[in-house]
Amino acid sequence: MDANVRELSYAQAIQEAMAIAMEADERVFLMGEDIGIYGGAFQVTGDLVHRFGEDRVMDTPISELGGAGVAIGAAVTGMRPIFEFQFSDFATLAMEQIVNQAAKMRYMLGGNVSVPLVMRFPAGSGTGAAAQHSQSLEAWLAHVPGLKVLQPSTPHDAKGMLLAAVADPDPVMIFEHKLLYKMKGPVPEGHYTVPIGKSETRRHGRDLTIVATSIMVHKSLDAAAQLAEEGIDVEVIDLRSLRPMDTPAIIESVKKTSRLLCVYEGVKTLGIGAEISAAIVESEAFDYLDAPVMRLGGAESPLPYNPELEKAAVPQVPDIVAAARKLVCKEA
Amino acid sequence: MDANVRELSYAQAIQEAMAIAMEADERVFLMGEDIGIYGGAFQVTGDLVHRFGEDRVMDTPISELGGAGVAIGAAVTGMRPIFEFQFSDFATLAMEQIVNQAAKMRYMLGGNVSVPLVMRFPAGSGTGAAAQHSQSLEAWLAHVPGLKVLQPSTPHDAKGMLLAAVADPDPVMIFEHKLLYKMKGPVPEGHYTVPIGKSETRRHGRDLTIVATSIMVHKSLDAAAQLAEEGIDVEVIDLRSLRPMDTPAIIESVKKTSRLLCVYEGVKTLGIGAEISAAIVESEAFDYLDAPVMRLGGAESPLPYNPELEKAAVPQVPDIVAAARKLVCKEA
Amino acid sequence: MTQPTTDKAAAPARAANLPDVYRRLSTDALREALRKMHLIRRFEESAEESYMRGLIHGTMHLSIGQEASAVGICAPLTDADYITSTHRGHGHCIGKGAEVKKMLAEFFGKEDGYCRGRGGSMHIADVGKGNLGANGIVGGGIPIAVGAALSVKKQGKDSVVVSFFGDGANNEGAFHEALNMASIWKLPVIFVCENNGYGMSTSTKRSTAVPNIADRASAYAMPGVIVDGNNFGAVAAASFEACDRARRGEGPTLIESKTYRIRGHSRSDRNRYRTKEEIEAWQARDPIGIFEKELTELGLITPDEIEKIRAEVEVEIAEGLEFAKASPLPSPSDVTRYVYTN
Amino acid sequence: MTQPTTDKAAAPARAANLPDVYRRLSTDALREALRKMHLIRRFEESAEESYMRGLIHGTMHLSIGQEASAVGICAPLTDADYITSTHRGHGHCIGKGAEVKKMLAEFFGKEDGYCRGRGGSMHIADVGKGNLGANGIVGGGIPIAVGAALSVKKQGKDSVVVSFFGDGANNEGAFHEALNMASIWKLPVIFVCENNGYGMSTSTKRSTAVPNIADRASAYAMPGVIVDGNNFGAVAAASFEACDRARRGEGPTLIESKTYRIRGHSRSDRNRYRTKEEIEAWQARDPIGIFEKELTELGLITPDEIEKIRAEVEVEIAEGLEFAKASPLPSPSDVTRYVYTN
Ligand SMILES: Cc1ncc(C[n+]2csc(CCOP(=O)(O)OP(=O)(O)O)c2C)c(N)n1
Ligand SMILES: Cc1ncc(C[n+]2csc(CCOP(=O)(O)OP(=O)(O)O)c2C)c(N)n1
Ligand SMILES: [Mg+2]
Ligand SMILES: [Mg+2]
Repeated sequence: MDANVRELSYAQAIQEAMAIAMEADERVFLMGEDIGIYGGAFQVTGDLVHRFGEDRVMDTPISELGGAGVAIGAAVTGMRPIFEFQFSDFATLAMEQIVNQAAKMRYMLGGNVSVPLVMRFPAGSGTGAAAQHSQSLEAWLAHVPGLKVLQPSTPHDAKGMLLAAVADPDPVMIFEHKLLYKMKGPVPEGHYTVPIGKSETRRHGRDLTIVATSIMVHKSLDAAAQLAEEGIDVEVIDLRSLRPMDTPAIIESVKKTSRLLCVYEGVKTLGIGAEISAAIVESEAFDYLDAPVMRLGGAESPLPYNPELEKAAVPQVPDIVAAARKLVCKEA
Repeated sequence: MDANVRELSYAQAIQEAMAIAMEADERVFLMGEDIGIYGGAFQVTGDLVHRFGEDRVMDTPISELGGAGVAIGAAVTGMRPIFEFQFSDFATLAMEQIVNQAAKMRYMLGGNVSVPLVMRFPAGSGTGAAAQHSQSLEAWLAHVPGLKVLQPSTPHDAKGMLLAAVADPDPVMIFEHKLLYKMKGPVPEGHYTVPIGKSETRRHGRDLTIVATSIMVHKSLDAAAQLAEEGIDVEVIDLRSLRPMDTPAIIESVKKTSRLLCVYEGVKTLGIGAEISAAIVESEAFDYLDAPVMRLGGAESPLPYNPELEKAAVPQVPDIVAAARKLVCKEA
Repeated sequence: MTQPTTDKAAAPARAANLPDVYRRLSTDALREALRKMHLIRRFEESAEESYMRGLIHGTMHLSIGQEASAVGICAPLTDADYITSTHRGHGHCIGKGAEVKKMLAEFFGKEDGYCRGRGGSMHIADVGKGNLGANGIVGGGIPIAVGAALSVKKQGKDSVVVSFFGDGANNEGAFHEALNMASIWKLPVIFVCENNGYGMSTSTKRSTAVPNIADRASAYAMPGVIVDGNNFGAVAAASFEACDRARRGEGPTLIESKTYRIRGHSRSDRNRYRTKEEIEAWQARDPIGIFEKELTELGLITPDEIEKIRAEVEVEIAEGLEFAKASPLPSPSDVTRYVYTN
Repeated sequence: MTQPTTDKAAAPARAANLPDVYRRLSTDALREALRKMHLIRRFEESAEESYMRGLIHGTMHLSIGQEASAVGICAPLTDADYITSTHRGHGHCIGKGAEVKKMLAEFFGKEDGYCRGRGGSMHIADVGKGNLGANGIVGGGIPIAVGAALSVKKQGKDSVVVSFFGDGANNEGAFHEALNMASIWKLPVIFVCENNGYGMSTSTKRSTAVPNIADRASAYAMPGVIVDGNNFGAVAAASFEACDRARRGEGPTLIESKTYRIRGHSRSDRNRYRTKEEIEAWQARDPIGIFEKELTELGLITPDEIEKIRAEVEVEIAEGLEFAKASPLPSPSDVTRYVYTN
């Protein structure tokens, strides 16, 4: 960290990244519902429309499928759109364009085009918005070759990964947890990138590796602090990039700790933790495991409205602490 | 098997199931593109329109999102629609209705409705239809609480599972591999059901458990026959039901064989094998594992058109044989 | 039970210059409509207050200013008819006959709520009265309504289905696909676009290629009717006509009800996209005031009777709040309950 | 490179009673159009033959009978203009200037194919000529075309974009959303619905609420033009007009080109949904025959010249097949190549 590092919120960091990208490259523009004068449902685009005008901060009609297709068409013909879904849940309307077109176009055309497209997905629960506005669908997209899928957990990474995504020639999908938008953290000024495909170890430890995504990184760090008091030394890896996934880093960590816990908010079954677990078990790290790989994921239910039910539907710090304890005791 | 068992193709078995369901219950009807006079893109509905009329074998416009919504609306108001997607790839257009509405309606409404809906998805590669007509997207839907997801591998199960699905009060998604449609097998006459949530052990063995889905069951059985000649005794479990998943049966098998290989056609990363692996590793079976759980899934690419590339993109018998050998040798 | 009373017999006894639609509704039914409009208004105001006091979480979308539209459309409907509603669905829910106490209990996240606290404002539903639910997905309810209408037709009932949606929803593919299917299959469904001028911050002028949503009806070969959505009588008249058409088996109608939401889009709206003058101009056309004036002028209600309605509504809301507060919370251990039927 | 020659100067020298559109195309350009129509026809016939001989796998959708539509629409286009195409896209591809040898190599699944054997018939594309690709998803290319038009506008180019699609596609939500956006943003895009009467087995009468697809243009405040899709001149005239409008910045046009596919929908079609009489009636209106007759009558071509075109086309196809056969197969180990750019 140098002198040019300020405290920004996660939303501000993303906004700054978009501004920098638009300043640097006039091919970059923003599309989405109510991202102009309204500033976006979560105020991520904020006042950018005043700075860059309506042509570069384009409000779209409520047409997610068509809007996604427009972004793809613009991307393959020389522009660099950044498309905001108002809620990631609405990506369900655009899966055709994202998965059949954006992800596959380069391949189907034998490498003759690239699709330099960035899509942003405000995701996750915790706002009382119930089942259709709280999903974590990143695992779907991480299942799709042709896409790159990111889940930054800090303002620093939110900015750096967005700038990496804009520079990337292929479609990059970024899942942003709504509860992180107001979280503050150090963010360097100016242009920098956080590499796609690299995890970050947020805490070093010897007894147990936790691989967490998005907001669960913070919950896992809280849990790790509690566990430290009990003498359990946890390593916390922030996965950050789901596709490609930084398997080597996790393998190294597990070789050291011999225990692995995956913590994620998406539905447990076939959520990202399933892949982490399977990939590690398949690797050389298997021989180092002293306990089963465990997963803490979202409940096998839609997200409920009632706040206590809603909390019960996703892993909380005490759940992580309990799981970690259980894992560490396994062998002892 | 009794006297009333005939050899039917997988497509015929499904057709018979639909006819039985429509005969028995006038609430049951079929919807889909070109399922009437055309008989369906894969001739699954065949001549049913002549038997039941256009009102019960309804051709829809090419409107997958709207069509799915219509089926849902009919289901919650007293009908029992069976909706055919012409190719499972087109479900990308209807994910909103399937995932936000059908899967969640009962929950969001506090249990005050049920959505007795069946959807059929012709899936998989091998027909040279390239990237947008060859996908295996069952893992997406298996990630969604509120849905039940089936993948029958034989004519017998295709009929029995469809009849179970029609009788089920909740939305049931059935993935049918296109290459299986012409496969023949014994099918009892009349009404019977194959329970949702139960796997079937297709071959018993001591050295290795293979859990396979859909067409991979047959490839795995072929591989098992080859391996038997080498003295490797393979157990082959046909998963059949992805959500709910028959984890207990797999655990029992792994306790016996100590080795697990998952074989599936969907993209390897976050495909159904990821869940099988993670669920087993998390279970008591972990302590019985003598080798890493391995997965053979689809390539990390869209499905290519060229037939040799297309074959290279999904597991083939020799791949299964090689993986099994490797696994069995691991410890020895 | 709210069955509309359509006593044609009683009508001639009333003023001869009665607007046509009034002849299809008894004086009691008209007063009931006014009561519902007041109930919606006060319901939303008190829900808003509870929200600000932290008793309700999440977000909510208020329909204050749109009450005539909801109640007018529901005027011809019985419990055997269905509706699908939207994120801005409180008015539709009450219009279709829901009890406010169960709605408030839902907003409070309680077990006695319509959705047992699982749905909240955005999924409020009263299936018993034929309300298949609000919807968090813009346009999401439109094809479902068409499916319900298909059911009705298949089952040989003479019910109708109303699909409420906003102007913003008319640019969703679901709108297009659903209207086309309803038309080719001549289904008994009424598409009601409550055009309040904006989809969130985006005016219809900026989002929609045609000046009126009803202009799109011709693309589906169905009548497209524009009504003053702040005038109960005008809305109800259009609804009766569309219902008659639907019940006669002649197929769907698209009604565009021009109205305005006085509040912001949701709790987080900073109201940057419209002027105070515009809001005030619409406030001056308050649907409740307009309806009260009309009923009074026609001699169908007295100021005292209006006062009585207001007072009753206050009691109903107050009792509803008590009920909601007293209702038990769901147990967190029940989080996966109601996912499947069995 | 196929740049249309629009020699207004040359026109007066030709017959004075020339149809208007012919004045915008030189005699050479008209002959080139005829050549392309022949090329499409023979290309598809020989692809079909190769398919039946097992040299091509998968499926294919032939546009035989629709050649005037593809070539007529492309008549005003240059390599700087874009198209998006459909599963029935061979004609569009050739119309936009593709080389048949690379198309055949693609169908044969070879490395020299336009898509290096990864795409096949359903994803045939010639990006260098502005063809952004056929599409396996009905309606999938329509929003992409709108995006390309947005690019063109943002980049200040005067290119236009043509989006081809079928009558069946007009009931997809993507159609609706795309046309609306193109209209509100006044983008230089031309929506070309090739209405061949059926989406697979489903007639437009059974699938679509309005008799003409062009009737839907009014829902997007754009011109809706119906042309005889089997008449090159009529199609080209509509295309010129729509291109002019687009280049003037006046926004999109919807052209409905009424035509017919003579072959089945795809290789698996048992043709149960239409009559022999219907097919024969359309065969009698063969677009190539109509165009040859017109050119001959106008004195713009002689029978010998037509024969020469046919012979050249035969050679081109034959050479193309040789090229395709000789081209190397992709290596199975390259299966994950071209997924990502780097
Ligand atoms: C598919 C989808 N896209 C976007 C949203 C976010 N959103 C909620 S309400 C709304 C505006 C809807 O406008 P309109 O249909 O006119 O209804 P109104 O709010 O004016 O009643 C938007 C964009 C959503 N809920 N669903
Ligand atoms: C989204 C989608 N739904 C269904 C299909 C299957 N399908 C392929 S072509 C076709 C018919 C298309 O009809 P139309 O748009 O009229 O084009 P045509 O085949 O007549 O040229 C159908 C249903 C598809 N490819 N994509
Ligand atoms: Mg609105
Ligand atoms: Mg067609």
